[in-house]
Amino acid sequence: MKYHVTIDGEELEIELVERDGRTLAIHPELDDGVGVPVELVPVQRSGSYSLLVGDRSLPVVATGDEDELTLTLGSETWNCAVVDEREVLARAALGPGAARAGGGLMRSVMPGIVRDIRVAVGDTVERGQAMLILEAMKMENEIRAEVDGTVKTVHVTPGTAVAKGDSLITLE
Amino acid sequence: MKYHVTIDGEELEIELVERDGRTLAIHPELDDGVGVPVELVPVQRSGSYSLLVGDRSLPVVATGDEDELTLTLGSETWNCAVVDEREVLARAALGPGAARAGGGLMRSVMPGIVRDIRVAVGDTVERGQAMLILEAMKMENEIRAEVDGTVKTVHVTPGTAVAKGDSLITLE
Amino acid sequence: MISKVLVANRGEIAVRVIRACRLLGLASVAVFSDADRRDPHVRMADEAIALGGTSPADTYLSIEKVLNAARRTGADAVHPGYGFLSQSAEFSDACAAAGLAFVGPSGDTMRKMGGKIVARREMQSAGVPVVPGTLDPSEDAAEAQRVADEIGYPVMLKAVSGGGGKGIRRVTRSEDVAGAFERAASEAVTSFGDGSLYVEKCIDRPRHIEIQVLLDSHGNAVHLGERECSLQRRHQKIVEECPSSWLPDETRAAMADAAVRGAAAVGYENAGTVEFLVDQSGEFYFLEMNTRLQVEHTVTEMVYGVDIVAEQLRIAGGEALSVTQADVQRNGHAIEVRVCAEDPAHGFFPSSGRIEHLELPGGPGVRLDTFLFEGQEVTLFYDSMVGKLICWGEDREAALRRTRAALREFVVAGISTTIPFTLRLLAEPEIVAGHYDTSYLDEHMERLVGHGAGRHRLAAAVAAALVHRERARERVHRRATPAAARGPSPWVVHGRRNAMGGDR
Amino acid sequence: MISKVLVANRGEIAVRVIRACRLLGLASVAVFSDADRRDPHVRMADEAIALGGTSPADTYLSIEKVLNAARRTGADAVHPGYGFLSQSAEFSDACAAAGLAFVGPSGDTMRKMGGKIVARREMQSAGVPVVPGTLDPSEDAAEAQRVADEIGYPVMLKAVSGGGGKGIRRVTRSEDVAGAFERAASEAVTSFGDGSLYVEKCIDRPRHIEIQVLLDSHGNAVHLGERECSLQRRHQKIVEECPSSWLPDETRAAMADAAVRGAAAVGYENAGTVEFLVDQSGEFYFLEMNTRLQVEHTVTEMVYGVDIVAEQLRIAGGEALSVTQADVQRNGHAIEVRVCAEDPAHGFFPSSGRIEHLELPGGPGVRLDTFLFEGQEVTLFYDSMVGKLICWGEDREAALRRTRAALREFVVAGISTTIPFTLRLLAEPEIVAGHYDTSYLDEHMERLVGHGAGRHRLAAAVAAALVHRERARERVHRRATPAAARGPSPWVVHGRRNAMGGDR
Repeated sequence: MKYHVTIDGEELEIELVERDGRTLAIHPELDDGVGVPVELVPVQRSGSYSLLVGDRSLPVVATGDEDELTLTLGSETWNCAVVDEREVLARAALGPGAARAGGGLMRSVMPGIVRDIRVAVGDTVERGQAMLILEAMKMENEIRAEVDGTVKTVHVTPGTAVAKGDSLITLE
Repeated sequence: MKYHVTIDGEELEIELVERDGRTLAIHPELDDGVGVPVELVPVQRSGSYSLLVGDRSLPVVATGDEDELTLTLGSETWNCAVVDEREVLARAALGPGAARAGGGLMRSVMPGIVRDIRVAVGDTVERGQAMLILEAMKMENEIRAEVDGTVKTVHVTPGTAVAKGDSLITLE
Repeated sequence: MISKVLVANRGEIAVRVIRACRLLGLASVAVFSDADRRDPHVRMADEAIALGGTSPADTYLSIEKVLNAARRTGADAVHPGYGFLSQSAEFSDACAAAGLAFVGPSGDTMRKMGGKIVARREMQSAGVPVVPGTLDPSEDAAEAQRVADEIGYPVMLKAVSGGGGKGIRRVTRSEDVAGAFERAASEAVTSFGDGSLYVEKCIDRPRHIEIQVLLDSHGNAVHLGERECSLQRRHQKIVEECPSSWLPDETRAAMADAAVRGAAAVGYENAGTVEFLVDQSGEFYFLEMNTRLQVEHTVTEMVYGVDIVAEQLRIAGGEALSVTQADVQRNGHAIEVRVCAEDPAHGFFPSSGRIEHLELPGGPGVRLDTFLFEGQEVTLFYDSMVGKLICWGEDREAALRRTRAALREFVVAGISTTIPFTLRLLAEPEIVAGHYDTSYLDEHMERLVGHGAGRHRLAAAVAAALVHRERARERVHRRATPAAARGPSPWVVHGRRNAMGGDR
Repeated sequence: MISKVLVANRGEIAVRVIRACRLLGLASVAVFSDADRRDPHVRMADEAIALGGTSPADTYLSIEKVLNAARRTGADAVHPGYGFLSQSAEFSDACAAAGLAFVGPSGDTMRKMGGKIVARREMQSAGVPVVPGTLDPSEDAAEAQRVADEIGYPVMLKAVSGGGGKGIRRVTRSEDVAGAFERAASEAVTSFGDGSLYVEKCIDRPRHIEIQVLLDSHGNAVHLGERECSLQRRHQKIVEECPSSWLPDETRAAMADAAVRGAAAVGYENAGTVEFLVDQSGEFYFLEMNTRLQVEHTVTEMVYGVDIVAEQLRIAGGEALSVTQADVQRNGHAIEVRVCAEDPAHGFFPSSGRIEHLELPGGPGVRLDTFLFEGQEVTLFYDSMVGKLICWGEDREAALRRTRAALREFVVAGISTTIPFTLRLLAEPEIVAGHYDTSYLDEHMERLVGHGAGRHRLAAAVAAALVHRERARERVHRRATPAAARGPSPWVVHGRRNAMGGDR
């Protein structure tokens, strides 16, 4: 089975095959694409695993659901979107369309309280410009534009308590 | 509701009552029997709690099932058998009888392998006399008689692998 | 002598104080907000009192509630930790009035040394060099701008009652004073209940070096050398070390002398820290005095072998210091890393959530001061620091290597932390060489917040595919089987397989 | 110079060696039995090789399998830890023959010093005092009895290849020799593959005090003072401290001198420990030499600030010691507590099972060397020691207080451990005063294995009632509600309640 793993903005195709009761992982950068025996053993209910890739040993912690995993390996954390071949085919059958929305929508990366809004609908903003002040943990944090654009919608008002992932401002 | 807690061989009767949304524990040695507010808050899924008895704070870890709990408080571990009033009444309704068996039955307190048996059926043994050698963790451990008596049954033979709680020898 | 200490704080520092109480055989009382009911300081203390409420103002900042808890439990001393009421002269006075030993200086001393402006005057008159700047608070932005124009840019705007990097802004141009003043004052009101600010000249590329002092009521005064805290982000210390990687011996001696002299001049009693800026030429300037225990006291403890919190409790109980200046010997090197619930990849935004998985480092030279536990909900109510890792080595290189090794062992899943960021930071050649000043982090931040070398990226992708496969199989299995007939999950089976069989 | 170290061991000592590899920037290779696949040493090492099998003989004792793993991974050094192959001269030779640096002495040196009888002869000729006894192994019980009758009772029967308290018996009467011989020989065969025993005179109420030595290939030899290990149960060390609570300075100096002289006389290279019995008058007798790293090396590390495992790796790589005798200074006091999966209330029977809950101590002066994790299955395949707690203090009293405080923080649920027992032991007035010898534990065992003061008995009963009520309610709730409609369990609700709301 082939797995499409989107990690750090790049999509990698990993194939897992069973041979003689072991799992081999196939990818061009793994042993020249011949395949390497891999083993993932659950250690704790809380999502920790021991991973062997060939003889290499790595402690892994996986949180999140199976499609959107957060993996911690050797102190680095990666967000991985995973789909397998079957799921890709199933989605293709549903037709194209709702691929990935987003674009100019800025979401809150943490819960907090909106203290000040520095832009209004119709304003032109440059990448890096402060648009909003969000307070959390006793610090005031400036939320800056991630792209150049025009403010299309402001989803919050000063005093709004936002959760992680809530929409703040849409640019276009 | 009253709870009968057998702890360290002694039975204590603890009454828990709800008053103004709080739980009071009543026992003659707690605040002269007037009752003390108690609060048990779960901390971790693994069975750890924070207990307040009045203002006294104690970390508690509870393992086992609700009738036979193992409690760790302040580095001491206690085995507690608990029944509540309702259960006592229900059992009484079933009539007396199967109270507590046991007596001269010696069970293994750990898994291991029986290496040697020093007694035979019919032998008279004194309290403290070595009856059996059990090997575990590279050590040979002597299993000694807990009471004076006569060997009625030997449940194992040399080489038997026993689990914790398995019957070893019955005395009478 | 004291016998029961109320700890008017939370988090790792409350745990730290309870540990010192246990060392000295003193009983401890915890207080807690509704959000902290399950926290380690509550579970570790001998007694625990609910303050009721969750906001700092309703709980750890409420002098009335804290004193009521002390009265109710019969505590005879109060340790304020750091933050919260630790620098409140009013609280120190209120404890004294209630007959409680306050573990810190008197209200009068705090007013002299805690208020930054007054402290500057006091130190100047004790012959300690200070940073050029105003000797009066600026009431509004316009006045601050006038003063700043006079001193010359860049300048610092600082909260008179500030600390911990809050209520502080660097300003390089006259026209930016107004905006910076507003934000710093607003932060200062939120954090310290006092929005007044003062203006100070910026020292160019300084080192932040501080001297730990201990003074008892018997006239004994001891310094425990210096700590270097130049690795700062937004004036918030991130990594501290003892000794400094760079400080010349004569400067160290002169600074220690000035610190003890300054503290003695104002009749300071208990543990305190005198902070200095040291410029490239080795000139040092008094910055402020922290009239409380500091977060980074740990590195000094590792190197000097003195339990600073235990000394604080001894002093508060009227005992003499357990050590003299001749007793305290520097031994090796220690580094402290602050572990914060923040996401460096997103501007160090505070990260909240449940601790899904936790692994703590250990072994030789590794000390951990934390209150994290698996299943804990990290909230945004309080400071984002969730723990401190302190590593000792026979020299700076060994301490750095230990720290990096221990950071690799330290796994916190469920929230973002600064662990990976710090690991990259401590591998920077300039940091390893000890060539850095307070501007280092701001100048090199961009490189440090990325993913680094991405050594394990492919392995992470393989792991993701394997976890996906495992969970998909489990889901299918769960759907296909009624709950009662369902076998145990794979990890339980694996565990059982490992348990004792008779097949040895 | 070496670059990749295969760690031929498991448990806490494998973790310890991997940490030293990281400190020195060396790659590490773990090997593991089927039962240990999930253990920390496997997860921490850079590479890991399955040995296949579970019994020690099939895995960690298999020279062939271990060397194959080294070959496969390109390791250039092998650290044997303690136990298993660490004292096998054959293994040391095999490593050398395979071109691997063995982290320990050569096979020849081991044969001289590892075999207890030969070592006694070697030491005698180097002028080191030895315990009176046989200089040849006793082939059978009858011969041992004859020798013992000659020396006079009490005597010790000891395995020639023994260590760690196994294969050793004290015999007080001639008629008991046969039975004791049989059991000790059988244990020795199981544990060391060699059932030969020797006979030694019992020293009356001795202290067990040992000297740590380090010798490199450049002719440098350093001692790191002594460790006292007199708290023993069945000749198994339970608590160790550095320095000794009692040793006179002249005796210490004479013992250190004898240890270095003896080790140098046999051309010893790497870390080793020379064990002595010291009688009440201060006379000392060579007991045996441990030609490997010892469990209790940690207390020496805490007090002397030397990483002994890192020195071992340096020596094995042909480097010189990083310290000279003049460099190493004693600083404070350290105590090690061995935490064993044993049930003191049932004769210290090994306890196996799943670790249901785990809380680790921390803070100043606390070091933890363990491989425990929540969810781990503790099996009976290997040694029962699951971790070591080491605490430092500026003096013995502070170290003892820290140890007791840390033991109170150390919670292991699911198996029985020796933690409560050790806590009671370290509160004994005689132990606090430092008045004890190797007979202490046996003489006072009965008092120590009970429940102690039972301070929390009533609270435990209250907790039991509350847990019973909570679980009964949950059960009823679960029965009454279909799974999908069921609300979250109380602890989840509590957690959520603590998470961020907007109500700050």
